[in-house]
Parts: sequence; C-alpha cells; structure tokens
Amino acid sequence: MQEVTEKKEFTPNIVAFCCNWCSYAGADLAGSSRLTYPANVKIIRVPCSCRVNPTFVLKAFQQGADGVILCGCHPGDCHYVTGNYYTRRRMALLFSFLNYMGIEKERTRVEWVSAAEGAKFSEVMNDFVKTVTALGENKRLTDLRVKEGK
Amino acid sequence: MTREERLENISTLSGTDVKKCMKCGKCSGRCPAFKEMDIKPHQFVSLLAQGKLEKLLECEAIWSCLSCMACVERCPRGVAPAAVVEAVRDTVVRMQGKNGIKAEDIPPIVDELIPQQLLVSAYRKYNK
Amino acid sequence: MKLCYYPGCTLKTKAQALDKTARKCAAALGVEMEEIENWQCCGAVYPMGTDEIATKLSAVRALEYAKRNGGKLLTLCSACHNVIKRTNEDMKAGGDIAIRANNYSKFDEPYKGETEVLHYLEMLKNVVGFDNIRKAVKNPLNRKIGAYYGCLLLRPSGVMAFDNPENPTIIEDFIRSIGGTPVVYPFRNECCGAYVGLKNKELPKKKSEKVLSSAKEKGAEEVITACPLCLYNLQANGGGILPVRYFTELLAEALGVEE
Amino acid sequence: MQRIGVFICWCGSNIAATVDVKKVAETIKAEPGVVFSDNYQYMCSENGQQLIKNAIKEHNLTGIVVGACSPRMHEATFRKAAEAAGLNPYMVEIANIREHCSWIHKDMDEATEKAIVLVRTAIAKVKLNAPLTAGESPVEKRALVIGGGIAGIQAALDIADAGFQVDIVEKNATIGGRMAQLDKTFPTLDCSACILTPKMVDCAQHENIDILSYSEVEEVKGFVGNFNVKIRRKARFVDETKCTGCKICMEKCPSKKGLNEFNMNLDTRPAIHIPFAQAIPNVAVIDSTQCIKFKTGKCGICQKFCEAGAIDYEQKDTFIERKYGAIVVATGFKPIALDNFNEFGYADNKDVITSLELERLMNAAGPTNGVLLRPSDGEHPKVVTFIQCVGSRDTSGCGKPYCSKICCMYTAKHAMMIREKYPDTEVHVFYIDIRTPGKNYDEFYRRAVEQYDVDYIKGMVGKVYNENGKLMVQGSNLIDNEQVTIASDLVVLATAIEPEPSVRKIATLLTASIDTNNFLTESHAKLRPVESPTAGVYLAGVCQGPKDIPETVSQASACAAKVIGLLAKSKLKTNPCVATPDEAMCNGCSQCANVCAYGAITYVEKEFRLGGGKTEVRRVASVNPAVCQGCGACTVTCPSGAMDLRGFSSKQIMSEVEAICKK
Repeated sequence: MQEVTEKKEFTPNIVAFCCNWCSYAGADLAGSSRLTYPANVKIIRVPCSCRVNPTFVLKAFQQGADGVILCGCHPGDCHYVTGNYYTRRRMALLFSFLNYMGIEKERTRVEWVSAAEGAKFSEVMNDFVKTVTALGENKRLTDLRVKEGK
Repeated sequence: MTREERLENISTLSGTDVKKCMKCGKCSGRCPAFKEMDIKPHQFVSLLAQGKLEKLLECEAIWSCLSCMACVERCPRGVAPAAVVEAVRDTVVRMQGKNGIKAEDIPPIVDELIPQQLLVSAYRKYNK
Repeated sequence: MKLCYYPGCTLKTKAQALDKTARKCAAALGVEMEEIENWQCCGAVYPMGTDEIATKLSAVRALEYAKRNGGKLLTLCSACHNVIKRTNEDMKAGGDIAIRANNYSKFDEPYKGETEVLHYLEMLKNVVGFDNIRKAVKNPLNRKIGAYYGCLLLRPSGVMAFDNPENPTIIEDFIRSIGGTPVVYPFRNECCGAYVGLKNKELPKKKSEKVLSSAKEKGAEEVITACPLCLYNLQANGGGILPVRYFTELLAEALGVEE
Repeated sequence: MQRIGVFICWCGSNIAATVDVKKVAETIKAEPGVVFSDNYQYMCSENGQQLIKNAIKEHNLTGIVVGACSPRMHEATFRKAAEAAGLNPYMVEIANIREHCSWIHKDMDEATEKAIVLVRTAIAKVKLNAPLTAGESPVEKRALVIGGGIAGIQAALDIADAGFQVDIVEKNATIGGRMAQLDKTFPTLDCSACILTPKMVDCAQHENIDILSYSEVEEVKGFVGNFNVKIRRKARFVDETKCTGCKICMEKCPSKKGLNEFNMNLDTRPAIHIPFAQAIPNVAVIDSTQCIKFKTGKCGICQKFCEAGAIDYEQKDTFIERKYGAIVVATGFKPIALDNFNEFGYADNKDVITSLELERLMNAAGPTNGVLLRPSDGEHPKVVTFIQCVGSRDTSGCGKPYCSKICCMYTAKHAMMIREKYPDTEVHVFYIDIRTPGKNYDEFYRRAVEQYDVDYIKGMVGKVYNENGKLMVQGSNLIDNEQVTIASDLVVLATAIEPEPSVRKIATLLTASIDTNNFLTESHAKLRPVESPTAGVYLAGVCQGPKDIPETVSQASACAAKVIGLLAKSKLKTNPCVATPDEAMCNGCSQCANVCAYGAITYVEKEFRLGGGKTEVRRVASVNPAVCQGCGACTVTCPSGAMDLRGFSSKQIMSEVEAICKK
C-alpha cells in the first residue's frame, strides 16, 4: 500500500446552529446573493438559538467538531421575544467552562445575524473558519473512536 | 513595473476602492481647485477604474490638488478622490527625474515670511 | 496640569507669536506645556500613500514619548495636529503601517495609538473649559471676529473627530468666551489654497481673497486661525481685506498676558 | 424498520451546476435505511412531486428527504405532496443544498461532498421524526391596522368592506398621514387632499371601522388568529365624544406660538388645535407642553368658551385591550434629519428647505395659502434650485444606503408646478440619475424638461453658501465637465426618507423582523411580499420599503386580501412542533414555566402508578399546544431533561450533529 506522506492542509469541521427566523434566513440570503464561505461550515436549523442545549455543543466537540457557532436574532429582535437572551447567558457560561476544559474560547462563538444580513453571515463564517483554522485541530473532549473512524 | 502592476500599485497606494464610486460628481462639485485642474477629481477615480494609466500619469492636476480633503469628506460612497490624486503624484515623483519642484527654483520665490511648513510640505508632496 | 507639547518647525521660527502667546495663556489658565524631548519635524503634510512609513516615524516617536509621559500630546499648529492625529489613528488601527513603524522603532513595548492627541483648542474646551476662560478674561474683546478653520483641523472628519466638518462651532465658542462676537461665514472651512503656493501663485490668491471677502461680507472685523500657513497665506495673498491673527494672540489680549 | 426515500433536485442548473446531483443520489443509496434515491430536474414541479408521491407508495416509504432549496421556500410544498401520498407531512426533511451549498461554493467536488453530508444529516434526523398532527385554533374576526396613513386607510377600508371589524390605531391626533401633507400627486397632478380626504371620511363613517386616534400599541400577546393587544389612548384633554370641532378654542387660545407640525414647522398653531381642516376625527387636542394651563395652572380659557364642555384638563391616558385575528403594520416614513448634511446649508439658511416643506409652501391650505414665498423674507423666489439624492444612496455613514425611490418623481412634479404657476421663475435640478420606472413616469419627467424648460444638470452639489443675499449652489455639471455655481433664491433638498422611528418598537412587540435600515422584512421578497415572517402580521406602505402612493395602495389592498383570507377561515391549523414534557421525568420544578414567553406551561396534579399497586400524585408540567410557539427555551432550561420539542427533539439534533461531524 502506498503511504500518503503529503500533509493535507487542515480544514476544520464547523457546526453552525442557526435560528430559523434570522440567521438561517440570513444564510439563505448569503446563498441567493452568492456570498461564499467555506464548505466546511454545516448548518443545523433550530427554531430559536435558545433551542441549543449545551449538550449539543459538547456533542459536537465530542464527535470531532473543531468549532461551534450559534447564530440568532439580534438582542431585542428575537422572534420568540426573549429566546436569544437565554442563549447569550447560557453560552457565556458554557464557553468559559469549555475554555477551562482546554477548548479555546475562539472555537466557540455566538453571533447575531438578522434575516437581512446575508453579507454579515458570510463575513462571520469566513472569519470564524479563519480563526479556527489558525487554532488547528481540536483534540479536547474528542471521542478518539470518532477521529479514528471506528 | 508593467502597466498592470503600476495600475495595481496606484490602487493600493490610494487605499481606496474606486469601484464604489457612483459617478455623482459631488467631489468635483466641491473641489476648490476645480478650475485649475486639467483632470477633475471625479475623473481621477473614473480613469483609475478604467485603467487609463497614461492619462493619469500625464496630467497636470496632480500639482494643483490642495489636499484639502473636501472631496474625501463629502463623498457619499466613502471613496477618497484626493488619495487617488496623491497616489498618482507619488507614482510620478518616484519615477526618475520627475520631481515636482527643484531646489534651485526655491530661493527666488521665497519671501521673508514664508513659513517652514510650506517648504517642508512642498518637498514632501512633490519630491522624493 | 502638565501636558506634553509638540511645537513643530514653524512655531520655532516664523510662527513664534503663536507659540509664545499659547504658552503664556496656558500658564495663566493653569496648564503647563512641557515641550517634548528631541522632537522632529512632522513633515507638515500627512502622506496618504499606504506604503508611507518613514515619513510618519517622527510623529510616532512623539506619540510614543507622550504615552510614557502622561498619555496626552498637545498640538498647536493645525498641520502638526493633522499629521500626528492621523498617524495616531493609523497606529490604533494596527494595520501594515503600525506593524512596520513598530518594527522599525523598536520601542520597549509596541506603540498602539494609546496617546490622546489634543489640539490647543480642544484643550481650552475640554481641559480648561470655556466657562473658566470667560471668568479669567480681563479685557473682553468687544469685536466681531471670524473663525477660519481651514482644512487641517476638520478633515477628514472620520479621523480628526475635531468638530462638525461643515458646521464647526469650537472657535466660535472660543470667541464668545473671550468676549467677542463670532461671525459665521460660509468659507470658514474652505481651503485657502496655500499648499500649492510654491508652484502656483494665482490659486492661493483667489482662494484667500474669497475667504476674507466672505468673512467681511458677513460682518467680521478680523479673522483668526490656528495655522501658520493659513495665516501667512491669508495675510500675504488675501489682498489685505481683513487683518488675520492667531487665535492665541487674541486670547493673550483678553487674558491680559501680552507683553 | 425505517424505509427512507431521498430525492435530489437539480433546480435546473442552480444546484446541478456545482453539485453532482447524480453522484449524491447514488452515494446516498448506500446509507442504512435508504431504500430509494433519485434525482430530478425540478423536484417542486408537478412531475417532481408526482415522482415523490409514486415512490412513497411503491416503496412504502416511512420518511423522505428532499435535497433542494431552502426549507423556507418549499418545505410546505413537499409536505403537502407527502400527505397526498398518505405519508404524515412531518416525516419530510429538507436538505438545503441550494442556498447553503451550490450557490455559495464554486468547486464541484467540494460542493458535492458537502451536499452528501447535508443529505446524510437530514436522513439522520428524519429517521427520528415522529408523525405529528397539527391542532386547531379559533380565529378572532377582527383586524388591527397600525398607522392611519394612506396605507392603513386603504387596508382598513378593504377589510371592512369584506365585512370584518377593523381598528385603526394612529399615534397622531388625526388619520391621513404624510399624504395629507402633500399638495399634488404624480404623475397625474391630482390634488392629494381631494383624493385622500374622501377616504378618510369613508373610514370615519364605516360601520366596521373604529378609529383610535392619538393612540399607540403598548403590548401584543398571542399569535396568528388570537392576538391580544393593549392600546394606550393618550390623553388629548378633549372629550372626543363631546367635541364638535367648532374651533372656537383655537381662536381663543392665548398660546398661539406652537410650531405647526402639520406645516413642517413653517408656521405656528395654538396649544389647543385640530391639526388641519379635514382632520378625522375632527376633534381638538391640547399640546400640554405648550398649554399655559398645564405650565402655570392659570388660564382655562378654552374650557370657558367650549360650549360642548369637551375640555378636560384632568384627562389621563387610558388603556384598552382587544383581540385581533390579524395585524397590518402601516407605520409609514419621515424625512431624515439633515444634521449630517451641513454642506447644503439647511441649518443656517431659512431658504434651504426640504421637499416636504415645499409641499406645504405650495399647498393652498399651507402657511402661505399656496403662494410660493421664501421663508426668509416672504419674497417670490426667481431662481429655484433642487438638489436630488440628499442622504439617499449614501454608504459613507452620513445618510441611507438605499434609493428613496420617490424623489425623482416628486422633484419633477415640484419643478413643473413652479414653472406652471410662475413662468418667470427659473428652475434647476441637480441629479445623479433620474429613476422613473412606472407607468407614465418617464413621460412625466420628460414633460418637465421638454414642455416646462426645467434645467436638469447631471451632477451633485458640493456646497451651498450664502453670498450677498443669494444662495450660491456650487456643483458639478458632469456632461460639460464643469463646476457651476447657480445663484438661487430658494434651494429645495430632495431629502431621503426613512421608516417612522416608532416602527422599531412595533417590530419588537410583534417579533417581526426588521432590516439594518429599520424597514420591516417581508417573508419572501418575491412570493410573499406583504407578509411578515411572523404569521398573522402583514406589511403595507413605506414601513416595508420606499414606495410611492400607487404602490402603497396596491400593497395595502394586497394586505387586506391576505387578512380577509385569514379572517374568513373558521379555524387555523396550529404548529404541531411544540414542547412536550415526559411526565415520568418531570418533577414539577417550574423552571420551564419561568422561561416561557407565552405562558404556555401550566402544572397539573397527576396520579402515577408506582408498581406493586401503589400510586403517587405528582405535579407535572403541561403545555398548551395552542399557545406554545415552539421556541424550545424550556427544553434547555429543564434540569431533568423531561421537556422536549416536537420536530426538533434533542435526539434529532444530536443525530444531526453526529452526522455532520462524521468523517
């Protein structure tokens, strides 16, 4: 068997949770405006950013994600009135906990992207991918069985 | 430098995105040196956008711009025509023998009261 | 209160009146202007070319010195203020210019635009306060005075953040504080054309006359400025339409600290 | 055993150009549980849907995944198709391989690979989907229209004519809005008041319309079909039921120096006033910040002279609460403040005015009785210069990035009206571009040039300054490559328009989305242009984007059609994706109720069997599915993990995460 010696350029695996009303629509707008961002960003649609349970984020890192980003409506503009405020508080706590566990703060992010901000969505994703790429692969919390493909 | 590289260089030097121009002419509407310029402020932006390098390099207006920033201040699109003028002027003076002012020209025009500021700035703007 | 002060080339020679009156007035108002060590000429014009580094180093050095000596840098000449303030914003922005300027300068710690650049007028307004000046005035100047801002203090407003670029008020407020009546005229923020003075004599003449006649039409009896170059130009090329003086000269007169 | 079908759409070349759709469909065949996988040019077409229906029946599918455009686009379409084939509509998942994949990536391999992952993710989710049934909720047969300008008036009249009750909430003392301030309307030049005021009267007389003027929406609760709205009726200090509109109070009021907002502050009005002669309701209002009685306690003259006894200085704000099935937002616009545009000299020169001020100066009921006079000295201007795009198309941060859309036309109108009335007056117009798309619009503008000799100058103005009593307008003439200076007597700024600032609060109350320019966002730019993404909320007029009167009226009528369609239903289907507690795990701690913004969660005492014949009574959460909006806040806050969200269950999302991360 031929051994692969060439080192492949690292492309991080990014999980993005997007609120159905703002950011998911913002991502749609980025698409219809043909504003590119890297293909390694994959979006999961949630009704509201407050639907994101901290365990989902932990799960993502456990399964080998290198960065997790949550996008919701701007403060004050939540489709469900106050959902994004819960997100803000919950994630502040979770991210500092993750930081303590050795997952750099830069690997986790909460952003507010409205349905009209397609350009912002693409900018945020480009920036986030750049940041996470610079940090390299995440090894903390990862279930090794996943990384080895077992 | 090839022609393309020079254009690219002027664009980089200016630090402004000429594609943002919507051709409203507000810069030229505001310019206090308009009548002295063979190429008008809005044309600097337009010529650079079209890559008309020769017209830019041959113009006399680079010596008339007052760097007063009125065009920069008022552009509704955040374009800086004065920065394009300066980038073209920088490009010209950096070419051999193209200095805008010669040392020997100075003494006759200097009067007693001329502030250093004017000499220093003229040297900085027109010479390399 | 002690402030680091950057005088600049012209204030040491042709514009000594500006420098001297400013120092006296500041002292009378309780501000000590401490000239910074080994300052070098700022270049008198801000080079806009994005690759211009060396031309900005003297400003960076002065700023870095002020950072270590109180955190504020007082300027007086409009041109120095423009160059130093804009260079400081470059350093704050942390782009290519900032990185290369720091690499070259080798300061103990990199300079990141921490210093607050303060023009003398801003100092009068924010540190001393126009109300306090009003109280200190001994000879109220009961005259109609036109403020001439020119370009350098105001533009580009996004960086200079000095005053409203089209409708500034700081010098008018200053005039009121020394007992004068400010005359607002439309050409107070229009360029006097001085920068091209060595290459073109006509343009500065036209522009200066326009400025002064506009001030006169609106009722001004004299015009004040903070810029030595504007002063020279308006005096030499303005056709003698109105007398032109430094604002600090009037301040000295009002405070009674003239020689 | 799950039997999943996968359908990959080409969307013509929209997806197929960057995603190898055949490869996706082939690769996916190997996924466990997938028994059918195909691709088709237009999955949303009749044939595409038929393909899905046939596959569901033939392969006895238990769930389907459609790899296509955004679910915001066609999820409903595919759910309907599934339902028609006998599959529960909630057993459908969409993999968004267009907006989130083919449209943003250029490399075919990369995009194809991503599409496969997205489809796999949707498969992982659909395997855990459960059939759901939508509940039903009643519809309150009454509509609320917020804003009483031409948009609100038109929407209200159309809805009321269909037999439904409508309330118009207007924050000012009268309905009529901006249109009431206009003199003539383009492109026909008919008098604005002549076509608007009859409609205002219709509103007042319509048995189905209730005008709540001088009122504001304070609180909105509920959801489509069942909004509960609290409305503040501001104290006008005049009893609306008693005031006859005789105006004797206006005549007698000693405080006459209040700025007249209706006339754009160009003249003054008394503290007690009726905004304009045709106001609806024709009832006075007291400006308490100006009124001497309120400032000093002395005066009371209006009360003395009011024969109807309508004046009541003690009046307080009151609140009413009403239920509505649908809400139309029609909050309108205002011209922007010109603080950032001092180069045009608006602040310093009385004779530099905005276009809306000119409307008042030209209007027969305006401060000059329709005679065009300069505000500074009351002289006839001999040279009038218009400046277009003041604050519009400005990305420098000083103005608005968008085109205000109405200025080219109204400037042409103004120019023509001045030339018509005063043929000896010279009129110049500085413009950047002339934008006249619309029936008879360009013809209208050309008339200004060709028949009325209006001097159109292509170029922007750089500075307006006062010299020897003239307004010097210095600008570009780009066609001649010249800088021109026009000595003028009057300068008119075609000021950009922006949404009325109160729309922000309304948007927050309604949880309707708003864009970076404060315009309300429509649900779909092309296919659902009058609906807000919030169900039951509709948008009319400039609150949604700049538009002129004909467009505003069309949009208002479109809103009305949508509202009528909604109110005509006897029941509404509710979203079945609601929170649901696992009662065995719930310990009744009340955390979930605390975070619920809708009050959908209550607690009930329930008896549980413990085994061995024993039972226990416990307090457990209970979700009202008609009230729950399905945000999921409660699911995360629940400490025992008892609360879950249908359609977006924790297990489903976890398996999506897993599918995405799988290498």
